[in-house]
Amino acid sequence: MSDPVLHASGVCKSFGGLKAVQGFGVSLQGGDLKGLIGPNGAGKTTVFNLLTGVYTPDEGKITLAGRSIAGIRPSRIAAQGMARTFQNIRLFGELSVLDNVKLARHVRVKHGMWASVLRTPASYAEEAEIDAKARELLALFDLADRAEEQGKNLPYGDQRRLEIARALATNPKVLLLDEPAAGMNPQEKKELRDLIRRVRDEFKTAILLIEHDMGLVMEICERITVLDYGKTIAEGTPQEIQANPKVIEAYLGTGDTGEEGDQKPEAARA
Amino acid sequence: MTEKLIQTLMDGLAVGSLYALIALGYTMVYGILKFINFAHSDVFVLGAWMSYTVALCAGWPDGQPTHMATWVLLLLVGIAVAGGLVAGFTYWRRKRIAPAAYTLWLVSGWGWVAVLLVLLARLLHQNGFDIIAGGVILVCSMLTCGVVGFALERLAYKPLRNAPRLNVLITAIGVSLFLQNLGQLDWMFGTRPQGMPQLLPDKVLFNFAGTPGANPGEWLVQPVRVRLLDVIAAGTSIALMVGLDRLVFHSKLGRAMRAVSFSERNAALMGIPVDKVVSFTFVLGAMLAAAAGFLYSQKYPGLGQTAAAVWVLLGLKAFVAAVVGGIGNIRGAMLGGLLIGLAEMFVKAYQSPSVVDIYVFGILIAVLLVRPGGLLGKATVEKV
Amino acid sequence: MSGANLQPGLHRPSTPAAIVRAWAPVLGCLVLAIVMQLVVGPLLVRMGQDFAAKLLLDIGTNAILAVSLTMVNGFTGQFSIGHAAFMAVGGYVAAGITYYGSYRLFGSPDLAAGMLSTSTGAGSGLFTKGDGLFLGSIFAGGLVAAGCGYLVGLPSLRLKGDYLAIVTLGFGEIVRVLIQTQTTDTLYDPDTIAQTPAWELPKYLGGALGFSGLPSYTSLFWAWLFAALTILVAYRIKASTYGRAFLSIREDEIASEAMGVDTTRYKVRAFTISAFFAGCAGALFAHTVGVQLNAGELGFAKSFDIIIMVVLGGMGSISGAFFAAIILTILPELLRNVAEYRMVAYATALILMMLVRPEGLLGVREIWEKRTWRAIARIGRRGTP
Amino acid sequence: MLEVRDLKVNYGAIKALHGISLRVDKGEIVTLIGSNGAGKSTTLRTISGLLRPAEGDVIFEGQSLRNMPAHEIVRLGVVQSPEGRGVFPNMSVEENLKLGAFARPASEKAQIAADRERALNLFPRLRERLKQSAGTLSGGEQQMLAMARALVAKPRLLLLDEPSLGLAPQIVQTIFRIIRDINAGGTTILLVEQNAHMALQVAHRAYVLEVGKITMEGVAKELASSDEIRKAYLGHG
Repeated sequence: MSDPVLHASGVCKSFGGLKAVQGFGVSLQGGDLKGLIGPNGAGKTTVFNLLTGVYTPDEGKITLAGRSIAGIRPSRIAAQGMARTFQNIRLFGELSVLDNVKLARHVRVKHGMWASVLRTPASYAEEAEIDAKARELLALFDLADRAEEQGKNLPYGDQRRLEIARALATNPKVLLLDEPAAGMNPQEKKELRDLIRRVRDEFKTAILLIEHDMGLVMEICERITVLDYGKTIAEGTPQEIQANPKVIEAYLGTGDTGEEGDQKPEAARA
Repeated sequence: MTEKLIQTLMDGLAVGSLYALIALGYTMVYGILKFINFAHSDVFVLGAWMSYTVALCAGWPDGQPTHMATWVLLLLVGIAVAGGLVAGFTYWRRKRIAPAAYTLWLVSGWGWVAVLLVLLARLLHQNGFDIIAGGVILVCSMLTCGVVGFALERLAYKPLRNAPRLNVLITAIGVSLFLQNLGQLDWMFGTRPQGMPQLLPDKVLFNFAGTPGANPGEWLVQPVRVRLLDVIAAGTSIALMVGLDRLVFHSKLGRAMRAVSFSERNAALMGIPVDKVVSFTFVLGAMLAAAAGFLYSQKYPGLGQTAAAVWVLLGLKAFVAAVVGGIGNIRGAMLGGLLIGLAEMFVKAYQSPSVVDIYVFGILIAVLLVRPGGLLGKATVEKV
Repeated sequence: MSGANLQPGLHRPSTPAAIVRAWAPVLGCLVLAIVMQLVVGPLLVRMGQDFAAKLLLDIGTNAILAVSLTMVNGFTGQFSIGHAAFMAVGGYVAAGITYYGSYRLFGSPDLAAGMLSTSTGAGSGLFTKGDGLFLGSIFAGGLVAAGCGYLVGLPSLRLKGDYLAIVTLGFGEIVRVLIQTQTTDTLYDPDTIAQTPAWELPKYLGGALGFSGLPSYTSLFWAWLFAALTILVAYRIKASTYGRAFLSIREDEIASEAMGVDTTRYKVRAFTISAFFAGCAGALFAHTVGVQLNAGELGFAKSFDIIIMVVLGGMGSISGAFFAAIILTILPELLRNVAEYRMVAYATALILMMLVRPEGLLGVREIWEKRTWRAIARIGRRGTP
Repeated sequence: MLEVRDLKVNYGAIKALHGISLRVDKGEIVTLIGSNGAGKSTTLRTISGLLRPAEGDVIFEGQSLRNMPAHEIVRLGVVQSPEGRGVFPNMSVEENLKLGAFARPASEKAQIAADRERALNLFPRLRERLKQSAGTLSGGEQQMLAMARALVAKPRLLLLDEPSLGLAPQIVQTIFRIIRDINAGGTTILLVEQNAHMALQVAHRAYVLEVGKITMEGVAKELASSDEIRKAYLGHG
């Protein structure tokens, strides 16, 4: 087996007294599609923030393509090949759809600012390349005809897709998607599912996905990690996860109020 | 040597307590709405000019009251009549009295109280109760600035409650420029600097330490002089601050203020009328600023025009005090105020009066870089 | 604005064509400045509108100030309220150089001057011997100001929004006081100046009384050359990948960082560039006819003036800032009769703008962009934006 | 007692609720369950006036709450214990409780004291910590405080938003037992929960919310044994 693109082990983070993430580990190879699920407040987004450098882990190792990235700033992690979307969409609202994607190419730009100001041939060449690449991505995401619109004026589903397109524009080795289906209707979700698969296949990107729509997660993820109270409580294929009593308990609760005479519900016993 | 040290210390505390009084207004508004009310220092200036106007109306020197005083009465009548019209109209159309009418009546009512206070001050002054009259003028100026604070919040800031902070900041700068330049108009206070009449008695209460010279009244080493005015000023500000502290930490209203400052949403769920609490905070801050303006104008009677750089700088320093103490933190504002006051006086006494500002702003930058939240404040981190 | 026809990135031009396209606008700036100097200026003077020529000069300086502040407040969304301090730094550095430099080189400060040295009227040519010195002093002023901008930008590593604004304000005040507390002497005796070592000369900058006796080098040519160049540079930054990086910081700093933009470095960079141009503007201002350089006048009141231009024009719009600079330079002259209401009106406009159209007249749009005109057409049709 | 009619709520461009209707009768515990992001909290916030509906209405005892500000809704007796507890961390437990009674007139002083006693009897742990600042309480204690604070407001309809969020299972049990006690004392409760089994145990009736729509409703006990619930949470499969 080849080396993993993203490898994390024993990652811990506390806020004050609260242990938000304890001993988290994950390993992704190019083309992997993994799910990260768990109830509200389980620490999923914190994991993303740790992986992308928004937070510095208290303990643990994170490597991206073999290089340690724990504790370096997010922009450098992004430059090394990690891209993400956000739970609450964070587009550049005033910028055009096209510019949103073009900005993401910035991290790959080689000419300096003075070259931009002097408009050297190199800067022309690179700007042309950025433009072409961005338009290509927009076409792939069905956003080409909205290229000139302002990001904030897009309908909600399109904003979610634009965020993914923008993340992809950085040429990531690893793509982290934070609840991409939130707020989408079933039709949009179906399209999103196909899109994520396509991205994985065409770009050979490793994808880690946080999602609450279990239907979606179970359908497209090869493996799933379940978090609860910051701890990994299960890891396995969708089938294994769905049958795992710990997972069911985490999601549906125990149903035990500690009072006699209460029948235990079906699911909790399964 | 010790004399100079103690004297500087006392001067610093006297000025510092005034800074603290102004800083409180900045901090309260920041604590609740998370924005810097740049116009606060202008309310402070307004407080000083208002005291001056009221004092002239009360017949202090035989000078001519500023133009402002003459049209205030007309305006009050106008507002009251307008309130009546609005009320009558809405009652006639919808069988209920519009909130606008209440607001107008409130403003007008407050104004009439102010007019009565002026008359009272005049009466007291004519009969020789100058100290009490000074107190009445203080109250009158505080009330008026309170109304101004109320109006500013309702008209300029409330519509921007959920706007980006930058917009609110710009609005605050706009309001500040508005007040400064409005005050300069001929029919307000005019562009000429004025001299504040002595409303509060001033004399040297007692001297201590120092080395007397050969003749009486002659000193080889200047003694520490305790002035009545300083005592009154510091006393008033400390009383107001203690009162505010009690209000905020030990009353129902104060609890509501703190609840709103933590979370408007959760406060509303407690049944707290958030808008009213916010308005009240503004009014309170404005009143404290007015008090500081009054006291300051007693200590330094030369009143510059309202847009004078001196005023703006004073306000800025109070603001620096609020930030240094930890903006949003009431006790921090008091600490910051005293700190800045002391720093200013020590630099003045031991180095040079002209470099005071370098130190004040230097402290600001240093504190912000080391503890971005201020001495008693907490730094906030944006959630991803 | 000469760069308006550039649509970068769409095609990759051949290398010679690219070089022409890269330098033609620069040439355009030069031509504009020459036209201002040799055609517009003399024409206005001949029509007896000396005053209008003077205004044109002020517009140039103010345009530089407004456009440069746009790079910080508009592009990156930081909020600087100490812009005038950079102007003061640039102005004093340049003034020191030309004043004492003229003495050292020519023996007196007022003999050498550019074409518009005689008021704003027509002169005889473009360059005289003082112009090289002047140009050097402008760059020196700009560079020193840029250094200060770098220093002021550094706190943006830790501070945001309001707090950063306060630091810029504090910095501005410190600069002002530092200049004002210098000795009030200005040396004017050629012999003394010749004998004073060069490193001691910066002590004598007039202090609180202001720096007087400066040569009036600033001509329409210089003012408009720098204004046009500032606009060109600002535009080229905005319309490049770096401009998008700046704007993304303003839009969402966290997302910007996650997309690989080193936000702190870019913020510092924005401050530095902006300060450079403000310094140049200060140098031009210092050498304008009828201006006495005084740090007291370059305090926060001046900073607020520039902010008003930026905010009214549009937060992030170069053309918006430019037009606001024009209007707000001319307006006070038109409003002479009601001068005392001018600032009241500005303040009211500022407040109303924030209540009704917080992004400013043009927002981030530029006047030459199609979408601006589409939006205007929409307003025309429906009466609402 | 409370009726929600065809409620639609948007956050900007996002449609959070696509028209939900539900009913709470006097004396009941009704629970609204569903996974994250289904719109449960949005529903509660709209009822308590923090959000304005785009369409639809909320009727409490015949009175429309649609355009009523949140603080007046509290005065009617619709009291919410917010998601994530929402205690005021810099204030003591005592002060937090006092805030709970903010909306009640001073004339009810004796009544307020009695309600406070009753709330403290339900949560004896709080009594030991009256002087402690709320921020130093454990998660479970904060939840207790939030509920006690809501009780001091003398609710006729108590809205509980995810009381089990982030709490250890044992504490969750205690909390739910107390919810039942509160209801036994005559307070009607609308309970929003992610912990479906727990919620279905204590509730009389339940609504299942999925992506802004109500997909199931019925008697809680019956829903508890249905497979649909599991599907709603863990996906089909």
